[in-house]
Amino acid sequence: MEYIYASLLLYKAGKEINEENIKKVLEAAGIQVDEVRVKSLVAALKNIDIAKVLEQALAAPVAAVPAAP
Amino acid sequence: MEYIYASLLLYKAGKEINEENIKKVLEAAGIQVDEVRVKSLVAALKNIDIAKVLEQALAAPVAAVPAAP
Amino acid sequence: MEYIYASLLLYKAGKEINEENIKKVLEAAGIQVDEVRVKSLVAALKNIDIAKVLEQALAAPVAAVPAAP
Amino acid sequence: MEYIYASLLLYKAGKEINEENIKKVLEAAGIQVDEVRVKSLVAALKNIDIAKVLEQALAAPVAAVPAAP
Amino acid sequence: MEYIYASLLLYKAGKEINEENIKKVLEAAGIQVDEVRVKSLVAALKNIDIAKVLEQALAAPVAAVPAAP
Amino acid sequence: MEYIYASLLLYKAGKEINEENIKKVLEAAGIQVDEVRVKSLVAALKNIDIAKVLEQALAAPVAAVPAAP
Amino acid sequence: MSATAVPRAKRIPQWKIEEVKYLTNLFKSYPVFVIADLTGFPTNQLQKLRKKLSKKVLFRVSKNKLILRALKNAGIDTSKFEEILTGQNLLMFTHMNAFELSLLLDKYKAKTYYKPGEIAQQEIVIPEGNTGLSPGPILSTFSKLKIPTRIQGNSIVITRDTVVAKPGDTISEELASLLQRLDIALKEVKINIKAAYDHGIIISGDQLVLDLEEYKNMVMNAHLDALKIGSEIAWPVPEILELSLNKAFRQALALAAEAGYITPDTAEYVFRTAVMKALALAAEISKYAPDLGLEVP
Repeated sequence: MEYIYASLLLYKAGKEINEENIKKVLEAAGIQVDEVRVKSLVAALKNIDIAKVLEQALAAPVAAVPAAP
Repeated sequence: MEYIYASLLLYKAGKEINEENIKKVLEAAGIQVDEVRVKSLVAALKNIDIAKVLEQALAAPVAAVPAAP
Repeated sequence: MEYIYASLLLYKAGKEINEENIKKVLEAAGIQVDEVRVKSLVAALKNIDIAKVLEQALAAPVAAVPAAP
Repeated sequence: MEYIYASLLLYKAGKEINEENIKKVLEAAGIQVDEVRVKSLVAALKNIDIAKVLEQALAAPVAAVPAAP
Repeated sequence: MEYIYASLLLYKAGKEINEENIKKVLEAAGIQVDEVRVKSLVAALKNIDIAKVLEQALAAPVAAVPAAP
Repeated sequence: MEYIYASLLLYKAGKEINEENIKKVLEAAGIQVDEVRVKSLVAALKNIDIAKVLEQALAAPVAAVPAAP
Repeated sequence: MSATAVPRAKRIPQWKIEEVKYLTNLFKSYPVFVIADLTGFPTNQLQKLRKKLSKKVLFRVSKNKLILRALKNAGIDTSKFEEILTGQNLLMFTHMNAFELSLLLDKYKAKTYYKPGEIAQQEIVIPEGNTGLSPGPILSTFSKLKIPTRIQGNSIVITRDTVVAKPGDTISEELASLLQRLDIALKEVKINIKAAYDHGIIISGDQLVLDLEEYKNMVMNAHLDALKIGSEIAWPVPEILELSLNKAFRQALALAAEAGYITPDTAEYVFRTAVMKALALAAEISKYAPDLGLEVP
């Protein structure tokens, strides 16, 4: 999940989700970075429109949020 | 949400979620950090059982099902 | 639950769910039969629409999750 | 389903789930037993931890959820 | 579940879910194959629209009302 | 998903989830294996308590609950 | 010796002999009977019940001593019956099993008027509408119970539904008389079974009470458990295999999400899971730090 959170962080920050940036974020969190995983993730994300995926994903998550107190 | 993603990243990495660590992660993502917000975030997280919240995150929508007719 | 399974077995086999049949099944499983339990089971099941309950079984588990976290 | 019911009958009664017992139970319910299926059932059940599986939730299809009460 | 995982693997790979293929996959995973189970599984799967079942497993996450806090 | 199914197959079979084993299973299903993806998946799964994930997968039907009335 | 050796007082009246004979025959010919407490059970309700169940149940009210005598004559061990055969009792003979009879009696619960001093079993509502009662002293009862009324023609009309008692309230004298005048019979009366005799087994009245909902749940849970086991072993029946496929697919997706394993077919699910978790945490955080202004939808 860490790699996904790192990607989402970059996405939200408006930065490019590339190997270098993901590594920077993960390392800042003290995570030992697995090059292969980063490569594989970035390659996979190249084929995916994150904005669209998030939009679709966000259509739902409303549900998951506990109601405000 | 960047602050949340940063917190989750630290949580998954098994690192302490403190001001310093959050700032490091956010900065690595090129995000300008608002000290007050980080403080407030860290203070709030002290009251929260993250593991439990994450577990329930997926269980939540189920609970929303209207009771059996 | 053995008694319930014996009944469901008879139900699926298209046999009458009566005391004699339930006893036969339970005894075949090497279970010492409690006459009063058999009697109460038979009476209760006569008043229940088993087909309907079985159908509801799949709809129920989701809705059955306790609502509050 | 009868074969599964018979197995759970034995399980709940604390009896061994073996070919002989399953056959006895099914026959007592007036069900004609398919030897090959019984063999295959017993073999399959040997590979799972019944208690643990029963603890889990059932993955019911979403469609089964009643749409409205 | 192994037999199901194997079937889904073939399904995803666009291969035919037949006895031979399932056996090959299971054996590659070091699993001793029960011929009868494979035969009956293949026969039963012929009656199932896997695509539809998988679709229902997730269905579109429509907005659900948040659970009570 | 094929790679995940292959991993689950190995997990259920009690075999080690390593590159070699995953490749064997995938190849048995006639799938051309992408080394980087396999490496990356194996690395990711090393950090995961699969038993727990599988359990939670069911406890929390991902799904997609019809909107409340 | 004179005939006075047999005291006249000990001679048993013929009707008692007949009754014992009749009862003995019933005890011998019916495999199941129950002894029920008739105390406080309205006679007219008993008549109704008897009529409704006439095809399945034979009713007999008799004297305890005669019942005991007949039980003995029928060869039934009376030791368990002696202490419950006090007061006024009703015998019901049937070929159903004792639990079935008990459930049947549950179905035909009679309703009667509340008496003063009794406890309300439910919320009592006096419905709006024309009562058909002529104005008179009863009007003060209405006002005492705060039931709004008006006069229309020559009768009292209640202007809106009025709750006059909540469950657990004690029924006042005024209310009891009003309910009777308005013909509102709400109190459930059920024949209280003291004991049942079923093929030689004696079952006490409280043992006879069955919770049908509980049985429904048991059937449902038994079936669910069977489906769980069936789907885990992929029992080759389409109904069960669909559950197996469902389970495998969900497990695979959950594993993909946890591993952050992105492919075109897992991406949406993986990201959704991550976002949902983040949102859940955000919602929780905003409870403690609303000033963060988190974008919780």
